[in-house]
Amino acid sequence: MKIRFEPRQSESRTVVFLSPLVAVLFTGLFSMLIFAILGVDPITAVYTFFIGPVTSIAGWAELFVKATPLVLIGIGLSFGFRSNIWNIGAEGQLTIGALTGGGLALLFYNVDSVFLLPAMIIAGIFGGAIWAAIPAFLRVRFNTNEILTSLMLVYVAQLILSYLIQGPMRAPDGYNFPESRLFHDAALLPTLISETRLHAGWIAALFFAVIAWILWSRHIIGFQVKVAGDAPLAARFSGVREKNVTWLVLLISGGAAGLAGMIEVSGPIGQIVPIISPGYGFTAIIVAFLGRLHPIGIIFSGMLMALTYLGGDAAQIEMKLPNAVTGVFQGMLLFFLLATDFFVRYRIRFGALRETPDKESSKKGVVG
Amino acid sequence: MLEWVLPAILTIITASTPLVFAAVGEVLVEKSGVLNLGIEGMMVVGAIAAFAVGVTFESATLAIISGAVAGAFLAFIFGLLTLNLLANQVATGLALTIFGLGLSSLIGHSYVGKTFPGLPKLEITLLTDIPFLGPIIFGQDILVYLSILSVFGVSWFLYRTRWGLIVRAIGENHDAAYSIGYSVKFVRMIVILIGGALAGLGGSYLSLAYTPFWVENMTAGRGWIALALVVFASWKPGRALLGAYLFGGITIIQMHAQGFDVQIPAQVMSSLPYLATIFVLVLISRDSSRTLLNAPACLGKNFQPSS
Amino acid sequence: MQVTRTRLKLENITKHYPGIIANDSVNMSVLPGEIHALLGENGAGKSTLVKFIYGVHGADSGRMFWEDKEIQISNPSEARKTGIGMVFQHFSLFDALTVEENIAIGISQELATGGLSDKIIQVSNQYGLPLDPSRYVYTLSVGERQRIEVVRCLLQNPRLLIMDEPTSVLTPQEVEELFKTLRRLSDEGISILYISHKLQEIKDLCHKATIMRNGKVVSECNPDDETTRSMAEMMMGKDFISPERRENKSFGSTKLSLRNINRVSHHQHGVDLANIDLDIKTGEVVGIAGIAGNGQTELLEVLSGEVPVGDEGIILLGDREVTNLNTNDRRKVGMAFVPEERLGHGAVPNMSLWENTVLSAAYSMDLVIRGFVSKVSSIAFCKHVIKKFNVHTPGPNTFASALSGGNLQKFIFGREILQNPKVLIVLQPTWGVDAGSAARIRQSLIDLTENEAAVLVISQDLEELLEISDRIAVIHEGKLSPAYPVNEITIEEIGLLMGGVKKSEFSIRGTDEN
Amino acid sequence: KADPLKVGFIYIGPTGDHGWTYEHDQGRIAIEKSLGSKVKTTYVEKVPESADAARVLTKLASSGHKLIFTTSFGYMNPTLKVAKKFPNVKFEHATGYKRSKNVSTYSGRFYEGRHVAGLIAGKMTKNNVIGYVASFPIPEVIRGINATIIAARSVNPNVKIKIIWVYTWFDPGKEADAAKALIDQGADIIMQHTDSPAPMQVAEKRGKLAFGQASDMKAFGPKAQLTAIIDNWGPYYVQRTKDVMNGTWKSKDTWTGLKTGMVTMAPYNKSIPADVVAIAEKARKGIIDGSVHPFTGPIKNQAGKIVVKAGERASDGMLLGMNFYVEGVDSKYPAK
Ligand SMILES: Nc1ncnc2c1ncn2[C@@H]1O[C@H](COP(=O)(O)OP(=O)(O)OP(=O)(O)O)[C@@H](O)[C@H]1O
Ligand SMILES: Nc1ncnc2c1ncn2[C@@H]1O[C@H](COP(=O)(O)OP(=O)(O)OP(=O)(O)O)[C@@H](O)[C@H]1O
Ligand SMILES: [Mg+2]
Ligand SMILES: [Mg+2]
Repeated sequence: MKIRFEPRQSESRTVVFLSPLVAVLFTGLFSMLIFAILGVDPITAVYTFFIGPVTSIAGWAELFVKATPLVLIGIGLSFGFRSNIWNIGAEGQLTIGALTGGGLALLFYNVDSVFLLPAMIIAGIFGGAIWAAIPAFLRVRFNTNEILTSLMLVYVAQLILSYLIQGPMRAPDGYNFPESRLFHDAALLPTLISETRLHAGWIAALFFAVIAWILWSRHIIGFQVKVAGDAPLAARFSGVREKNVTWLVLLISGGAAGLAGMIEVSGPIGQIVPIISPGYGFTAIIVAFLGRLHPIGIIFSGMLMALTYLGGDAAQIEMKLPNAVTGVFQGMLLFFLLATDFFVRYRIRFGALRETPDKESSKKGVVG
Repeated sequence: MLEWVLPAILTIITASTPLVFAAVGEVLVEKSGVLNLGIEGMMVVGAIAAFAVGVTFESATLAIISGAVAGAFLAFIFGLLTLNLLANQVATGLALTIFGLGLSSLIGHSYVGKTFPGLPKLEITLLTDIPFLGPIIFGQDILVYLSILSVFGVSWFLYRTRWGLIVRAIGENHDAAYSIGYSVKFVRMIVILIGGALAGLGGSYLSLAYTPFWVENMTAGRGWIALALVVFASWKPGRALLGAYLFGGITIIQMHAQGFDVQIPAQVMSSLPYLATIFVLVLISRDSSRTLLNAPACLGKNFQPSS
Repeated sequence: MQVTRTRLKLENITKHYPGIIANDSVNMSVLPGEIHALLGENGAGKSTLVKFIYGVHGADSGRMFWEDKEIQISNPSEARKTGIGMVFQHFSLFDALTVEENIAIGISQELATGGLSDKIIQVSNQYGLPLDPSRYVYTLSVGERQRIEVVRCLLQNPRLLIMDEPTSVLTPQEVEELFKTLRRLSDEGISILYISHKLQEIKDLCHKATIMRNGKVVSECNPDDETTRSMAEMMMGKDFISPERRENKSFGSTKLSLRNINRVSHHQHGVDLANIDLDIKTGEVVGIAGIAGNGQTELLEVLSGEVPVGDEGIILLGDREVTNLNTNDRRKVGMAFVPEERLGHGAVPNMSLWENTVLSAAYSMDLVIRGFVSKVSSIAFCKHVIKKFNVHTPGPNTFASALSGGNLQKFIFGREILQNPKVLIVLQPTWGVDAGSAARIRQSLIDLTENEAAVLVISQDLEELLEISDRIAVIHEGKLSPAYPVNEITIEEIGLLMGGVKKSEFSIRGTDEN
Repeated sequence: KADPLKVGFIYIGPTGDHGWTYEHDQGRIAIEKSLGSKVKTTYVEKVPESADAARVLTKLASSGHKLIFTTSFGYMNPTLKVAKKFPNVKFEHATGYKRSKNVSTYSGRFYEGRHVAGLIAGKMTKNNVIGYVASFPIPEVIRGINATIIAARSVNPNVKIKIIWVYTWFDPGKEADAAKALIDQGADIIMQHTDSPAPMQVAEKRGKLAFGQASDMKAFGPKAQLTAIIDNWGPYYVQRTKDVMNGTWKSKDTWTGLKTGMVTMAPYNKSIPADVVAIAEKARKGIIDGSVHPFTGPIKNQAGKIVVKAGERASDGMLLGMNFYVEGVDSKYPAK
């Protein structure tokens, strides 16, 4: 029997939802194999990894805390990726956003005002956007590849953070250790569920997802960005200037990353520290693609990604597995997710094609 | 004053060699229209494989081969996913990096603290003694020569052979190449494997020669730099070599400047390689026609033959 | 001509695509030295059939005979070895490679090595297809590009040459050159399988025609014995209606004026526009003829507002200056445009048809309200277009890329015309579009002028221009000639203008100024 | 039989870094060795000093761990935050300065080791140039540099120190490059305050001398390693675990060095002449019995201003927050 793959005429809804489950299932099976080889009880291991972390409210709260920056940045990046603008420097934009947002908290250290937090949010978005504006400017003005510039600026941003945290931003009473003062309450994001760390940042992420979803599904801006990515000439034809799209998507993704940075420092961290993000800017790229560049998809892929980190903690604590296993595990999960994606767009057919009668062919009219 | 110049050049060569391997491999891969962001993963797996085999069998040759094979193995996963299952190349590459870092530290656990004697240097009496140029040209280890050879090899392959032409054509317009009768998948797979092997060699150089021991994460972001160098080089192997040496050069020179106590904040010095890369790139890309000509038109696009 | 053996014979070739039978038990044979036309509407299955012959893809069933022996060709390089060469409908060329490289990659290795560039020069001169082997393809005109494909085939000494719509992108002169080459090849005993939508050409060139409809061969004929109309009717299976023009039209006031348009092209090897002046009146169709690459693309871009008009240039819509309006604002005041590239410029391939209506009709048809796209209105408008312009498609949700070229062009025309523009500017309206659809498109342009609109048609197809235009101008190297009423200029004269000779010099042609 | 005491660790790096984290993990293993089935230890490695730290700590605390070691400075505030929520769990934070009822702090006086090393370096250098591969300009690292140069100049007034900041704790390649650059500029002794054995290896290969950092790096430089400043957490970890078992655990600050063995010196290389060993040993013993203090006045800063008066010793407060170079360091102070 012949096996063939056939493109689907439209994305299959069922498979869209089914494919992640299948991927998780496959990862589960493969991991069990690996666990068995490592001499660990596979069932417990898989439970520990995937279920254990979210068996309590606190667990869910932690999941959301971890997912917040991933979702925010992921959605921001999806704007660029849809329009073929490759911002891979979200990590740097996050860092600068944390510095500008958090810097405000330090600048107005003694101010106890309800306006401080909103001002920090704006400053964070602004900071990230500024940092993304550099690749945008270079691309628009000099046609410089934004992949490279945004990536290089990550390293520069981290050095700026390093400089500031060892100089101007350093806590005055902190024995010159490289960290800032702890933010006052007015500069901290409100907690959503007491006794957990779940903060308002998650709401911001969800809110951003809704905005993005509206933009994508109904708004002309989303439409234009998509057109610019799919067919640049057609975009021009519809009155869209490529430069404007470049600016728009880089500022959006930079702003989102900046907001994520600000949220990290004013939420779970509560001060500026030398390491604000363990690579959220990079991980979010995968999150964006796993979520198929769709806001709702990104919420789920962000949560799934977060779950693997929580599962990784649990595996180390409860099963004494080294952290390396988490990496392998994450890698496999991603591979399977990407692989099963195939079946969203293609169906497997066995045997030869069946013919579908064509309406026209029944008409008569042979001449000659 | 100048007595440090020669050693500095030697250091630049070592610092740049892993980048040369990885970047030139990626040039080849990207020329075929495939964007593999998983260099870091392939490098680090290459590093551990080479080191593990080197330590276990005490053979540099075996070690180098294993490094290349391991890189190619990871690349194979990438090829399978992106070529056959049409998975998104960007996401797959990033996943490859995560996977590679995890896998290498899993394998590497029992090799922490072990040492490897390093690679023998090619010493040719008389020749190596030529002042200045002698040690630079003749005193290197086999992988350094191999890295330079790989640049010329890839360059020759791409621009002087029929298969190279086919690779470039596929990167330029895979549909046309397919309709003329070339197997896009097959050619890309081969190229991806070679690119992986080269990244693996870059990793091997780290764990066998640069710093001959194994520690987790020892690639420390070099895969990303290599990736940037490809764009920097506007997809030309020779320029990738130049870029790698330039980047390595600025890194080393800023260290020397620190040593000489140039009165500039160290953070500024450390950011020089990155800023310089951006600066040079801006200069290059102002001439957009050349960049466009060299950039493979199908880069990052998956190929699905009609029917 | 040898007639004892067939060069190629197909028996019951059947090929399915999901949801469609592209080739349905096709039988046909081609004799040595025969120029054999393959006719059919867009989507009839012509390309599918020849791609099968060339080994690009297999068939589901059927047999193929080469010089009376059954053969199987599993890939193009086998086809080339057998003696089959093919020029694709969509060129299989690589922009960033040189002519020589492009040729080397499409021929066998033995041929490609050793003095290939000499061989190219030799063969190309021999057949009157001059080529510079070291040029990059992206610097070449469409005609030159096609020469590469032809030379690529000829280098292999093929015994069967397949040409899929080779002339749809060529100028009349280039077509004439090509025909000379093809006749010569035919005289040398080479068979040619020739696909075209230009029925007159087929009459001029071909010895035999096989006509396909919906994947089936519906008839065979000798083009000499047929009229273009009769062949069109065989293709369509129904009456062919050619566009009708009102005679003695009266024109209104000036609707569109271009004054002193100068514009440096931002395309890599584009042509700069120089001092272009033109007036078009209400009710008038003005045609601009010209060899591709003489500034047509640049002109459309300037008119549509995709790139700004250069210094001093003025564009007037009636009395209103629109020079500084952007594309959408120009649409708002009543202009509409059809670019030459359908997929990727006039339409987004991976978007549904209804989304594609938003592309240009967003504001004029109120498809976007306060920044939000109204799906309901868009679908309604899309359905209207599909119905009014007889677009063959399952519905508004189909991707633009799933439409055949002719259908997509009808869709794009419908979308623009149904916005009731006061001025419509179109570039190459019927490239690769089958005779029936082309007629319908031309008719729609003429109809538009009856609704008080002005139409500017920029085309390489002189017959088309003569058929629908009231006045014709010629663009050459970015300069526009005056527009002459159609009845005051001949095809030959237009041809000379296209070659850069000024009309005042027609009488002293011999001095050979250009 | 009582349930075993669960002791948790969070590490900044992988246990296989052969540096900082590796030594903490040795401490953990020491607990297991010495207390056997009475304890169960757990570790989570590669925990970033970001929002993740508090999560992992909470997870450890809520899964029955009664004593938790948080082994990097960046865990300070997360430790305090989590400790507040788990009053019954004891926390031990390394290298910080904030304590609470259930949070102790501890750190090694590594500068004491630097002092010994500095003396050896001053004596052993032929070019009078010490090369220093430095990570980040934080007090801990500055203190090490200052201790080294003060000691070295006390035995060799001509000695100079060259510093290269690599802005990473861990990038073997970069560390090696820095070491090479230093050697190329005339350094014949390499000191490092980064975690990988790369600089040691470079020194070995180039026939230069070096000091191991955090752990004994003899394997990477059998000839080069003069001695190493070893972080020896085992005894402290075992003691604190016992304290918890006995109910005698109290929050306190521990900052000790050679005296308690939290800092130890690796065996001196045989190549060191006896007189130099004698100087080193004298200093080491002096530090242990309190007669020697590495920061004894007069100490001037780079501007030549006295910061510690003659005969006085620098206060712990000054040491803890040290943010200036002493006289003898020619480089410009990096931060600011
Ligand atoms: N790769 C493909 N996958 C699915 N359907 C296809 C594919 N190629 C062609 N078809 C369908 O097969 C039919 C025949 O297409 P074909 O390209 O042979 O037409 P054609 O006669 O060459 O048309 P045109 O005149 O427009 O070039 C069409 O309905 C088309 O939609
Ligand atoms: N992969 C595919 N899947 C579905 N349909 C396809 C595919 N490839 C081509 N087709 C369809 O095949 C038909 C003919 O394709 P082809 O490329 O031969 O000519 P075309 O560009 O559509 O027509 P024209 O030459 O008239 O402009 C079109 O309907 C096209 O949409
Ligand atoms: Mg066709
Ligand atoms: Mg066609």
